[in-house]
Amino acid sequence: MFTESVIERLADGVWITIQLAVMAGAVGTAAAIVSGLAGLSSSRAVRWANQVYVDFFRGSSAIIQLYWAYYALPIIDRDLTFSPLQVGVVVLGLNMGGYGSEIVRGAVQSVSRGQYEASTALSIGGYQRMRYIIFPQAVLSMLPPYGNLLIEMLKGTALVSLITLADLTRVGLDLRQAGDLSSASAFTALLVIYFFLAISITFIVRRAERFARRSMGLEA
Amino acid sequence: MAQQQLEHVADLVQTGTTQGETIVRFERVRKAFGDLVVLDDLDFEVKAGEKLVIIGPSGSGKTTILRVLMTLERPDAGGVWVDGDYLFRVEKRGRLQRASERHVARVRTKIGMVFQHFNLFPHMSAHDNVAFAPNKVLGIPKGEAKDRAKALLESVGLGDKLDEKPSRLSGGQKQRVAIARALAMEPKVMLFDEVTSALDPELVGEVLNVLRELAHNTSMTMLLVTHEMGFAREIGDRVVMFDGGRVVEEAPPEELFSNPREERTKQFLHAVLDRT
Amino acid sequence: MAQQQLEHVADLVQTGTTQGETIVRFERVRKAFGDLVVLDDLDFEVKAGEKLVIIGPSGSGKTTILRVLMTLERPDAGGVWVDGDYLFRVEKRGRLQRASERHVARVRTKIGMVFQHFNLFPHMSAHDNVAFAPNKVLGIPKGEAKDRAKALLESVGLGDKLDEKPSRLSGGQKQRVAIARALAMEPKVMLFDEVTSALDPELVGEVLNVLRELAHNTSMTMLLVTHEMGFAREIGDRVVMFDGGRVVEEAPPEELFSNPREERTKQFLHAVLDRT
Amino acid sequence: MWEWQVVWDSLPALWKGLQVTLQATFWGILLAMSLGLIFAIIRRVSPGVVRLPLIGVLEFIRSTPLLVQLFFLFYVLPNYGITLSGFETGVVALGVHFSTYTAEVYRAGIESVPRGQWEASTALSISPVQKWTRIVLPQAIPSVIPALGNYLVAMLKEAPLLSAVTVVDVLGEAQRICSRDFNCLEPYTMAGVLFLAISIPASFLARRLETRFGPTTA
Amino acid sequence: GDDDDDDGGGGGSTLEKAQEDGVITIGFANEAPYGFADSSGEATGEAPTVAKAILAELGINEVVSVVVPFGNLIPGLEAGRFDIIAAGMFINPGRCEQILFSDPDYCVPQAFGVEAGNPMGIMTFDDIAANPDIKVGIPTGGVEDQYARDAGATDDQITNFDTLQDAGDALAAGRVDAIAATSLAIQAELERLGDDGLEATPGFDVVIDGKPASGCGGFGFRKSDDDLHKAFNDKLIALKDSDGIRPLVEEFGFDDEVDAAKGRTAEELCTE
Ligand SMILES: Nc1ncnc2c1ncn2[C@@H]1O[C@H](COP(=O)(O)OP(=O)(O)OP(=O)(O)O)[C@@H](O)[C@H]1O
Ligand SMILES: Nc1ncnc2c1ncn2[C@@H]1O[C@H](COP(=O)(O)OP(=O)(O)OP(=O)(O)O)[C@@H](O)[C@H]1O
Ligand SMILES: [Mg+2]
Ligand SMILES: [Mg+2]
Repeated sequence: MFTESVIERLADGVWITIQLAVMAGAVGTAAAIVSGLAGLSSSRAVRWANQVYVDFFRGSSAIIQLYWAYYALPIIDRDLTFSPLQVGVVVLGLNMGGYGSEIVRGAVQSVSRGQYEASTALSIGGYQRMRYIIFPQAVLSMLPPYGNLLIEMLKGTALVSLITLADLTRVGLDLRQAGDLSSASAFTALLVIYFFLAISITFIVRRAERFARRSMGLEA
Repeated sequence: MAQQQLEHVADLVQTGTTQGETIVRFERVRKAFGDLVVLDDLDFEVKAGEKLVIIGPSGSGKTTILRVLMTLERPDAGGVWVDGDYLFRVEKRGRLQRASERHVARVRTKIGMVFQHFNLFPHMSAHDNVAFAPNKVLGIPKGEAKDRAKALLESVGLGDKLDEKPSRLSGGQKQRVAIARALAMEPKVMLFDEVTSALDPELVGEVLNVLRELAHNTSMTMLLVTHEMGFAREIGDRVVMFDGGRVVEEAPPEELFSNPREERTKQFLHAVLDRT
Repeated sequence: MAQQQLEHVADLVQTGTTQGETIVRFERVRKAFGDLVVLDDLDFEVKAGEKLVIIGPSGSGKTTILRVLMTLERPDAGGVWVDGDYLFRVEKRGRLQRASERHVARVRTKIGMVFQHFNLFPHMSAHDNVAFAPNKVLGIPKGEAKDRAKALLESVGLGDKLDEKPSRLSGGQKQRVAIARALAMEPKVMLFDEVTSALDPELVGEVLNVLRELAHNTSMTMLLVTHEMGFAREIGDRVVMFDGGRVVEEAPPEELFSNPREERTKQFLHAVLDRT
Repeated sequence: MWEWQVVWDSLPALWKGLQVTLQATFWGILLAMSLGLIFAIIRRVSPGVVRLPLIGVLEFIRSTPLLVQLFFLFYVLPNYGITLSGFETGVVALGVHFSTYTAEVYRAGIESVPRGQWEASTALSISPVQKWTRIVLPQAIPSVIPALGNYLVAMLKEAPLLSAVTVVDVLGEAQRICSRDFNCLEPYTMAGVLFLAISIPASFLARRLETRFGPTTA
Repeated sequence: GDDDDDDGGGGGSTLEKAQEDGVITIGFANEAPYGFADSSGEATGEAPTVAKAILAELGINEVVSVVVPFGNLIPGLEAGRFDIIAAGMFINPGRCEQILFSDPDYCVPQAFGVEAGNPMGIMTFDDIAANPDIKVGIPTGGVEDQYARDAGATDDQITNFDTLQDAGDALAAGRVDAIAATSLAIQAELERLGDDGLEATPGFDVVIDGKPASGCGGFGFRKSDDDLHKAFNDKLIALKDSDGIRPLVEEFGFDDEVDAAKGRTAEELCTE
C-alpha cells in the first residue's frame, strides 16, 4: 500500500502539480489583469481583440486545447514543440485569464466614480491612476472570486496527466497501473490531496483578503 | 485645533497670479445631459484672489460649473478660459480648435477641487493621500513631498492623524485631509462643492475654520458652492445666484443677502433661510 | 369604489364565535431578542368581535405581539391562548407541554394577518393571490375558490384588477388585495400591522375604507396596530397603549385620547398628534 | 501537412462523437439542475447534523478535479458492486460535480426571496411543500437562470473529459483517428473547431439570458 | 541562443546531438512486460532494458523516459515528444508508413484475458466477430484493434482503453467480456489483477489473408532520423546475433519469444 517509495512518488507528483499551479496561476493572473484592463480600454480594436481572446478560452475546452497544443502544434512546425510543462502552464494560464478577465473588469468598475474624479482633480492620470489608485482598491473585491478561480485552475492541472506530465494525477495513475496501489486507494489519495491543496489556496486567499482589508483600513 | 496652527496654512499656500486680473472666464458655455440643459449659454468671470460663493436651488447647475472647470465634464459649446489658456481648446491662427489631452492636463494643474464626499483614497494613510500626487505628478522628491504634506496636515489640525487610514477618521477630519490634499498641488484656483453638507452638524465648524483661514489669509482664488449662508456672507467677496444654468443675480454678499433685486433670489433665500 | 360594493364585504365574512367571549389571551408572555426584552411578562385579552387598536412608540413590541399570535415568532415563556387552544403548547394531564407542529398549524388557521409591506406573491395575479390558499390549504375546489376570490376582490373594489400581477398595482390596491387574501381564509381573528404606513398619503383612504367596512359591519375580531389616531378613535372598541413590552394603559378611544391617565400616554399622544 | 481529405474523412466520426458529447451534457445538465436544487433545499431545511456534513461533502466535490472523480467512479465503484458504463459514469460525474455549483446558485436565489414571502405563506397556513413549490421556487428560479446558464456552458466544456473513461465522444473520436490512422493535426483541430461551433453560441445564449433576466444574484 | 540546438533545425541530427549530450528520450506505454514504470517510476521492462543496453553502446548513457498512452506513441514520436518508441511495438505495414522500425527483438502470439472457464468460448478474433454480444477491451492504437476490425467486429464491440491495465480493470468489473493483447502482456496483466475469476486463453497467431501474421515487436524511429535508426539497428542485429538479448529480458518472462525473432527483419514485416 502506501510504502515509503509510493509516498515519495506521490510527493514528487504533488511538487509538479504545485509548480504547475503556481506558474499557471502567475500566467493566469497576468493574463486576467491585462485582459480585464483591455476590456476597459477606450480603443474599440483593443476591446474587440480582447473579446475574441475571452470568448475563445471561455468557449473552448481546456482538454482539447491541451491535446492540440501537445500533439498537433508540433506537426505544424517543429519549432513549436513545447514541453508538457510549458504547454500546461500556458494553456491553463490562458484559460484562467479568460475567466479572470471578467473578475478584474468587474472589480475595477466597482471602484467608485469619486475615486476617478479625485484622481483627475489631482492630475493623476492614465497609468498612475490605475496602478496606484484604482487597482489597489479593486483588489479587495477581486480576491474572493479570484480564490475560486485559483481552485478551478488547480483542478484543471489534473488534465496535464493526459499529456504525459508526471503531475499528481499521473503519478496516481502510474502507481495504480504498476499495481503499487489499488484503484480505490490511488484515487482516494488523489482526491484527498487535491482537497487539501484547495483548502490551502482558500486559506492563503483568506489571509490575502484580510491583509487587503487591513490596508484599506477596513479591519484593525 | 489651535488658531496658531491654522494661520500656518496661509504660509504654506502661494499663488503666482496678480490680484485682480481675470483668472477664470466662462464664455457662452452650454452643457446638456440628454434633453436637460444644465448650463445655458453661461457667461461669468472670476478675478484672481477673489472668493466667489455660488448659491442656487438644487439642480441649477452649480456642481456642473465646478466639474467643467475641473475638466470632469466637457461643455457642449462655448469656451472656458483659465489663467491665460482655453481649457478644452487652443487658439491656432485666430481660431479655437480642440485641444490635445496634454494641453488639458497642463491647464488642469492650475485647479484643485474638494468634493462633497471627500473622495479620499481609502487605501492610503492621511499622510500618503496628501503626499502622493505632489510626488508622482509634480515629481517632488518623496521626502520633500512627505515633509510638505506633514506641514499641511498639521496646519489643518491633523498633525496627530498622519498615519490613519480615512476609514478611521471622522467626516470633518476627512474633509480637512481632502483640503490639504488639494492644497498640496498648489493650484491657483480652488473649487469647493458643498464641502460641509455631508458632515454631521457638529463637525461642520472645524472644516469652515480651515476655509475661513484660507479665505482671509491667502491670495488663492476660491469658488465655493455652499448652503451655509452665514459663512458665505462672512468670507465671500461676491455671491452669484444661479438658476436654470444661468446667473440670476450677482453682488457682494451684504447687498445680495439683505437686498436681493430679483424675485427668484428672494424666493430662494426665503426658502433656505427659513429651513435652517 | 362605490359604497355599495364595500358593504358587500360584510356578507362574505362569517365568524363562528359568540360575541363577547374571550378569544385571545396572553399570559405572562415573554420574548427577548438577545438582551433586548421586547415583551415583558405581557398579560392581555381580546374578546370575540372586539376591534382592538394597539398604539405605542416605535420598538415597543406592537408588531411582535401580532407576530407571536401569527406564529411567526415563538415566545420564550408564558402562554398564548386562542379560541380554546394554547398556541405553542397543549394541556396534557393538567400540564402544558410543547405542541406539535400539527397543533400549531391547526390553531394558526384561526388567524389571518395583513402586513405593512403587503407581501403579495409577485408571480401570481391578484385573483390567484386570493384563491391560492383556500384551494390548496382549505381544499376548496378550485372553481369555487376562484369564485369566492372574485367576489372578495370585487367587494374591496378591485373587480377590474383580477388578472393583474401585483407589480402593476398601486400600493393601495396591493393592500386591498392583501386584505382580501387574508379574509379568504375565513380567520376568526384578523391582525393588521400598520397596513397604511407604507402607502402614499393619497392612497391611505381607500384602504381605511375597507377596514372601516369590516369593523362596522362584521363580527370579526380585529387587532390593529396603527398610527392613524383619528381612524383608531372612529372604529376601535378599545385602545391599548404599549411601551417597553407592557400595557401602559387601556381604555375606550374617547376616553384614552381625550383624557389619558398615564404620563407616558400623554407624552406619546402629544408627539404623535403634533406630528400629523 | 494540413490535408483537407483527412478533415472530410474524419468529420462523420467527429460529428458522431459530438452527439455523444451533447447527449452526456444534456443528461448531466438535468442531473445537475435537479440534484443542485435538492441540495440547496436540504441545506435550508435540515438541522445542523445533516447540513454541516452536506456542506463538507459539497465543498469536497467542488474542490477536487472532475477527471479524478471520473476515474474514481469508473474504477473504484465496481469494487462495491456498482458498475456503470463509461457514459453513465460521465453523466453521473458531470451531474454531481456541477450540482455543487448549481446548489450555490439556487441557494443565492432562495435567499433572495424576501422574508415577507415566507411569512405570508405561514400566515396563510400554506404547507411546507406548497410553500416551496408554489411560492418560493417560482420566485427564486427566474433570478438564477443566467448564473445557471453559465454553469451549463461550463459543463459542456468539461464534457470531453469523458473520453478518459472510454466514452467515444468528440475527443474520443479524435483520439481514435489519431492513433489508428496516425493523423492527429486534423482531427484534434476539427474537434476543437466543432466544439467551438457549439459552445460559442451556447455562451452567447447564456449571455443573452443574463440581459433578459437581469443581473445575477449568484 | 543555445536553445537553437533543441529544435533539431540547425544543430545536427538527433543521433549526433544525443551522442554529444549523452542523453536521449524514449517513449513507452506502461504495459508490462514490454515497457512499464517500476515502483520508483523508473522505466523498465523488455524494450527499455534492451534500448538502454544498445544506447549505452552508442555512447548514450542517460535515458529519459516518457509514459504515453499506447495510441499516442506514434503521434508523440512524430510530434518530437521523444526520439525512440521503446514499447515493444509490433511492426506492421500500416505503422511502417509512418515511422522506421528496427528489426524485431521478439515475436509473440496473441491471447485474450477472459472470465474463468471462458464461458463465451473466445479463442480468436473471429469468435468475437461472430457474436455481437461479446465486448472486447483493447488499448487504444494497439494492433489488436486492427485485428478485431479486420475480423469483422463492430465499433460497438470494441472499447478502447488508454492502457491494458484500464482494460484489465474493466474486465474484472464485467464491463467487457475479454481483453486482447499479446500472450505475455495478458499473462502480466492477469498477474497484476490477481483475480481467480479470470484466465488467459491459449496463445494463437492471427491469420490475415490466409497467412498467419506474426506479432513481432521492435523499436520505432522518426523517418527523419535514419542515421539513429541505422546505428541502433546495427547494434541490435549484433546483439541478436550474439544471443545477447535473452539474458537481458529473461527476468520479464521472455524466453522462446526472443528466439522466435531470430532471422526476422523489419523489412519483411513491413511488406507482409
Ligand atoms: N452625468 C449626468 N447625467 C445626467 N444628468 C446629470 C448628470 N450630472 C448632473 N446631471 C443633472 O444636471 C442637473 C444639474 O446638476 P448639478 O449637479 O450641477 O446641480 P446642483 O446645482 O449642483 O444641484 P445640488 O444643489 O442638488 O447639488 C441636475 O438635474 C442633475 O440631475
Ligand atoms: N428578529 C429580530 N431580531 C432582533 N431584534 C428584533 C427582531 N424583531 C424585532 N426586534 C426588535 O424588537 C423591538 C420591538 O420590535 P417591534 O417590531 O415589535 O416594535 P414595534 O412596536 O412594532 O415598532 P414600530 O412601531 O417601529 O413598528 C425593536 O427594538 C426591534 O428592533
Ligand atoms: Mg451639486
Ligand atoms: Mg411594528
